[in-house]
Amino acid sequence: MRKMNFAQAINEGIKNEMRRDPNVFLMGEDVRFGVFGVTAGLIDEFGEDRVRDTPITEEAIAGAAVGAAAAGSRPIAEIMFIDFITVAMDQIVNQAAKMRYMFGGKINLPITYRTMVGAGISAAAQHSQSLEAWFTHVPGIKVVFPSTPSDALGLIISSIRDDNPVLFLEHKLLYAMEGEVSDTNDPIPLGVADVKRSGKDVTIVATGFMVHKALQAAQELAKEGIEAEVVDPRTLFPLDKETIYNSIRKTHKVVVVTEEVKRGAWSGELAADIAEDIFDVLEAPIKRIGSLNTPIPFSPPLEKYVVPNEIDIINAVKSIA
Amino acid sequence: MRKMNFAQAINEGIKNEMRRDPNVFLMGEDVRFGVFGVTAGLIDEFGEDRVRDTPITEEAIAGAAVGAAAAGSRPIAEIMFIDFITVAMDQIVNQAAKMRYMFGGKINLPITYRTMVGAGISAAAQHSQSLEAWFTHVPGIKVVFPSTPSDALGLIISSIRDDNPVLFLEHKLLYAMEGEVSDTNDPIPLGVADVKRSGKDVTIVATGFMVHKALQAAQELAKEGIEAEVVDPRTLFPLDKETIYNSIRKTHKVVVVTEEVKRGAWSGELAADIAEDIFDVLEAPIKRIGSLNTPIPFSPPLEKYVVPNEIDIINAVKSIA
Amino acid sequence: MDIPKEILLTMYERMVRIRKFEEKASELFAKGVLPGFIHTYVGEEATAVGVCVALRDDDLVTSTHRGHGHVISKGGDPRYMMAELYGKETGYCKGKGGSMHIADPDKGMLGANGIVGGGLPIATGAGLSIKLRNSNQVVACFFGDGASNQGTFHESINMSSLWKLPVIYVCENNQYGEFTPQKRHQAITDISQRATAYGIPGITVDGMDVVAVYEATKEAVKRAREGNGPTLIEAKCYRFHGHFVGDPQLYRDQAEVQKWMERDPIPSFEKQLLESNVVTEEDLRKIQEEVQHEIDEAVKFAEGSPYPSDKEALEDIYTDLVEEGRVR
Amino acid sequence: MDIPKEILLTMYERMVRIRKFEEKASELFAKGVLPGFIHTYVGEEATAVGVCVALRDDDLVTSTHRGHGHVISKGGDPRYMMAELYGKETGYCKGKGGSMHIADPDKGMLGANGIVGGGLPIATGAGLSIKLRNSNQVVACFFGDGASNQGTFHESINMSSLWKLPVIYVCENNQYGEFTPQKRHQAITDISQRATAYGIPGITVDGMDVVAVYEATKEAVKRAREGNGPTLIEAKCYRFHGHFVGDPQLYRDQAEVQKWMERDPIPSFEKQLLESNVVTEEDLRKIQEEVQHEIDEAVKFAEGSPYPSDKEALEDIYTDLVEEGRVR
Ligand SMILES: Cc1ncc(C[n+]2csc(CCOP(=O)(O)OP(=O)(O)O)c2C)c(N)n1
Ligand SMILES: Cc1ncc(C[n+]2csc(CCOP(=O)(O)OP(=O)(O)O)c2C)c(N)n1
Ligand SMILES: [Mg+2]
Ligand SMILES: [Mg+2]
Repeated sequence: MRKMNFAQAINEGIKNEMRRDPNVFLMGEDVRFGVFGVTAGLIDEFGEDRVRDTPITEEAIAGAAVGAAAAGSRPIAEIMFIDFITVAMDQIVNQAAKMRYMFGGKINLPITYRTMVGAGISAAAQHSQSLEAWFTHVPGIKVVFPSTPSDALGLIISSIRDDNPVLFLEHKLLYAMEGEVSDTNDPIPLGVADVKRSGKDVTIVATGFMVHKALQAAQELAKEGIEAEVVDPRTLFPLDKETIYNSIRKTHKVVVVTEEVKRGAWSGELAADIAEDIFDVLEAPIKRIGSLNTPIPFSPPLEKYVVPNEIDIINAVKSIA
Repeated sequence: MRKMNFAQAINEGIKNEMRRDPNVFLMGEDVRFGVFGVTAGLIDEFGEDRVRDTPITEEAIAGAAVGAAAAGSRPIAEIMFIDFITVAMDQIVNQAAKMRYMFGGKINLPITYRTMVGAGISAAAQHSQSLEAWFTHVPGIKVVFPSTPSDALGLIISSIRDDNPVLFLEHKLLYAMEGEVSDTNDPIPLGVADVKRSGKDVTIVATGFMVHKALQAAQELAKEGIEAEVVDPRTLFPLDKETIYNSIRKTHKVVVVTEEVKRGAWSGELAADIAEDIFDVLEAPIKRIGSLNTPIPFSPPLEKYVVPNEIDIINAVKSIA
Repeated sequence: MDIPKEILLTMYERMVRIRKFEEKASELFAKGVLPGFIHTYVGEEATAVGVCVALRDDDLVTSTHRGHGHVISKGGDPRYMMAELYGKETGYCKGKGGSMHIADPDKGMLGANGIVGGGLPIATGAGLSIKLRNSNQVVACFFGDGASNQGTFHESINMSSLWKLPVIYVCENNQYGEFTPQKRHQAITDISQRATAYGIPGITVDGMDVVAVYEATKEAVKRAREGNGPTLIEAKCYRFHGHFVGDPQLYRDQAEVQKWMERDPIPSFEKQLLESNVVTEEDLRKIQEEVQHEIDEAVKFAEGSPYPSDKEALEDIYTDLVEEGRVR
Repeated sequence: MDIPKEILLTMYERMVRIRKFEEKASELFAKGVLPGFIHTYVGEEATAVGVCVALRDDDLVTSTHRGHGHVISKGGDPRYMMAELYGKETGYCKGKGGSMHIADPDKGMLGANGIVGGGLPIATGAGLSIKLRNSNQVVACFFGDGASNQGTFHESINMSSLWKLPVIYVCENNQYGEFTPQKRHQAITDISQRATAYGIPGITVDGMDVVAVYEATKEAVKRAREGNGPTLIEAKCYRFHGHFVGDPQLYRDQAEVQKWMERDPIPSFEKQLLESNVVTEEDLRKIQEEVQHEIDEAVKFAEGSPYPSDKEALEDIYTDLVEEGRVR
């Protein structure tokens, strides 16, 4: 096992796939340098053609990925902040995700859309969103959301190898996080959740950066004798419901934690599925934690107030434990 | 009371507001004729300036509405099919919805975005979507979804008078539906649900065109002695949870029916809220009905198969009744 | 005309095939046989055919909501097209796409598109892939005058010109975007002048003249294949029918339509062919008859084909996952 | 220069105010006092000031992520700006917007914008409202060279030219979009030539020369107010600092930066003013001192102001609804 940070793990995964398959290429705004340095250095090995700086035109980037994939390449297209994906929705939602179906299966679109999500750096309302729920609502695209360097490495590799459009989410507060990763760049299959902590009293399902808040909360709760199981789905679609449901079958209680604005969040979809599929095993209301229903404010104390934290999780668990 | 169809009711509401307030104007692609004739004839009374055909540039339309509202007008902007809103998301989500907040309350944006949703006419994957869930996830915008001519009239008037951005959804299969409407063009406040049928055994919450499927199902169920209460929220945000919850407190059972692709649908948000807020009154799993998790197929039998119908609702009710 | 006879005949045949296909489809639609809606290419045949005949078989095209003409021009089979319009299992897209989404990747046809302007970034990306894979293909990207105002037009051609991608952007200026005449959707007359904004050649060509379109495309293809980047070709043409079948056309005079119909690209081309003694009237009649037969057969093929089964609805979303069906 | 002295002095003062504001903000940011990130306008002062001084007070502007210069040019108050950068309750946006979202509607400033190209449709819509309300205002719409490739540029100017809206599109061509030089994001040199695509006048002006920018804007404003529609003005300029404070600037030579710095718009303008005997060195020093004092006061104001209370986070989303807070 090697140690590297989350950003380096993604860089390593991309490098691995670009070495392995000459059809893989990377494009995006200033990818030669890379936001937070994620893609830095790749240009030295692979050159300007395959590590391609684009104009600031996200719809063209997203759409060029569709066309390139349709013509035989395997693009990795970066949309710098997920907030900017708003200008590229048609190409991702109406073209990339639907083409295979509309064409009766006549085409494969192996595209990896990488983008950065999340609050926490006072980047305000247009640079801090978590919009994953939009995409889990769109048949035809997969949604991947790693929380550790090891998962990031294994999942970026699988995403690039996948023959379908994949939206790969990177939380900006995770980039600097260090961790051990596979020496042999092993892929982690999409659709397999990871139990990040075992416990018997309550299940906490958390995604992305919130996995770490959930683990912190679990540690605190353990001091008070409550053993929380923390499940990280890792991919929001395909979703490993069995691992999640099995945990709830054991604990009978669940708290779902995501950083999204709570109203309309992906966490609601999961909670709704639980309430439909395994209602009978539930012994308490399904708690959901998300950001308050506001745009993300700039001012540090307000941003802190709006985004969920470990205390919210602890309180939620206690309210049903 | 007068009789008119759903399309005429919207036309009437727009006309009413354009007469009442010279700052109200309408713009969109070929609005002088109007898709399905909804806005037909308005140009004769109000002229080309206030009934304004635009180029086919939805992002500019959506953004021009933002600028016009910021400068003192009250635009009604039409995005012909909600599928095309994908090219206008930035202006709606990042600008219209967030500007007031980002600017500390310094600006009001009285904008009504009208758009058409839904399947049912073999218009295929890029002209048949129901994407309301995306917008209920965005703080700063209201989402209105009428199911009858009377509601359409009262709600379009309130939407235009509202000082906030409102997304007004029109289901294409409803346009031809006839019904009685207020003689005096009375507004219906946003955020007030309507119990479309009373019942004691189960609550069916349904939206848009699905309200009518739910009513049909309820009629069938009544023959078998099951009395379903059908609640139409009419506005998805603000949402009248009290009316919905009170119904469930009475029936202890709920089925949520929307036409959206089920995964990630607005119906999940509602189900999750129910499972969190009034878990204790529930006596059965929360059932959810939506379209299958596919793009909408063109072929009539396939489209029929994918979109929910009254039999699905009946089966869902029976499974918990 | 120093164009080989074989090519001229292919042009003629494909133009006739488009015309007859569209007339049949309109008739069937008007009768209520076909579901959805249909945008016909009648009147614009010279544009698609002139462009596509200048391409190699392995070259690519992207298309629009008005895509039938592009499919046929690239060599598509009317049987699978017609079956698709019927929503039948034997259609190009197994009935899942319909008129607005016909694709024939084997023939380089990357799909019609229901989103106005949606094809431009896709064509651009296909051009990028060609360049990266060094495959020496080119892409022709069709779009309308209305689409030339969409943001995708601008972003795509900027990207293409910057990277010198092998793409030919073909603007079918049929004078209207839906019900809106060009002068009410843009303040310019020649869309080709937009090429200036990207530092690439832009030319306006008579879209009713298949040979003129062909020649202009040849030139652009040469440029593209030699690595000199994209060209913007504006083909001035006219759609003889409504925006969709059933459109009452309240927005235009019949006189205007008549004027353009006098320049119908098919009889004009016939005249050219006959005057230059390339073919006889007999040859032309034979082609017409053959094509008519083919279209009639296509209808029979479509009518005789089954609808897709319900489970088809759940397939082809992903390469590796099949959704759950009705039983929840 | 037949520009009234009063106007010349306003220009000078605002340019100095921008420079000193940005230098102070950079210093505070580097020290870790300010949260978020900051894009400074240092070096580009002549562009915003030249444009805004040619406007009336009730005219409107839209801005970009690099908005401080636009706010000051339109008469904004450095105290509320600085407080906003600190995230304080007394800031322009009560601390909810921050550097990238400062707005001052009372001064006609419709807001900075975190989305590259996001301001163009908004300016266009403001122009439409002006036309509909017959209010005889104009709108100046600022955006960068990078933004000139966005779809919104194209859609907005097309719409504006079609409807002859009173908008002046001001492209601040500071040679870079983030870390990418112009020649690697578009295949043209003069962005003004894009005006051709819309049939409107396009001019390139020296963005380091406040008087030149002012004169060009005056002309465009006149055109706009007389109902003759939009103009595209490209101001060639340069950002002296990094894309954001802290940017290591690996993408450009210091020599290039030096070359442009020799044309620093503030000393050049001082020289012009002195040579034409409009002012004395003493006058200029006085302005500089006053502005410096003002900026120092702005910092004190910001530092002395409280942070917004938690409940502020829940307000201003809607005019009539307040969200629920932490207690669920
Ligand atoms: C993004 C989008 N906006 C609007 C429409 C509705 N629509 C379909 S075709 C059309 C007109 C397109 O005009 P043009 O590009 O000139 O093509 P033509 O129909 O003339 O071939 C419109 C507005 C659409 N399909 N997609
Ligand atoms: C839609 C969008 N894409 C990307 C970004 C990230 N970004 C912020 S500023 C910038 C460069 C903008 O360049 P230009 O328009 O020339 O303005 P300048 O920074 O030079 O003033 C980029 C890419 C963004 N904020 N919005
Ligand atoms: Mg057209
Ligand atoms: Mg720039």
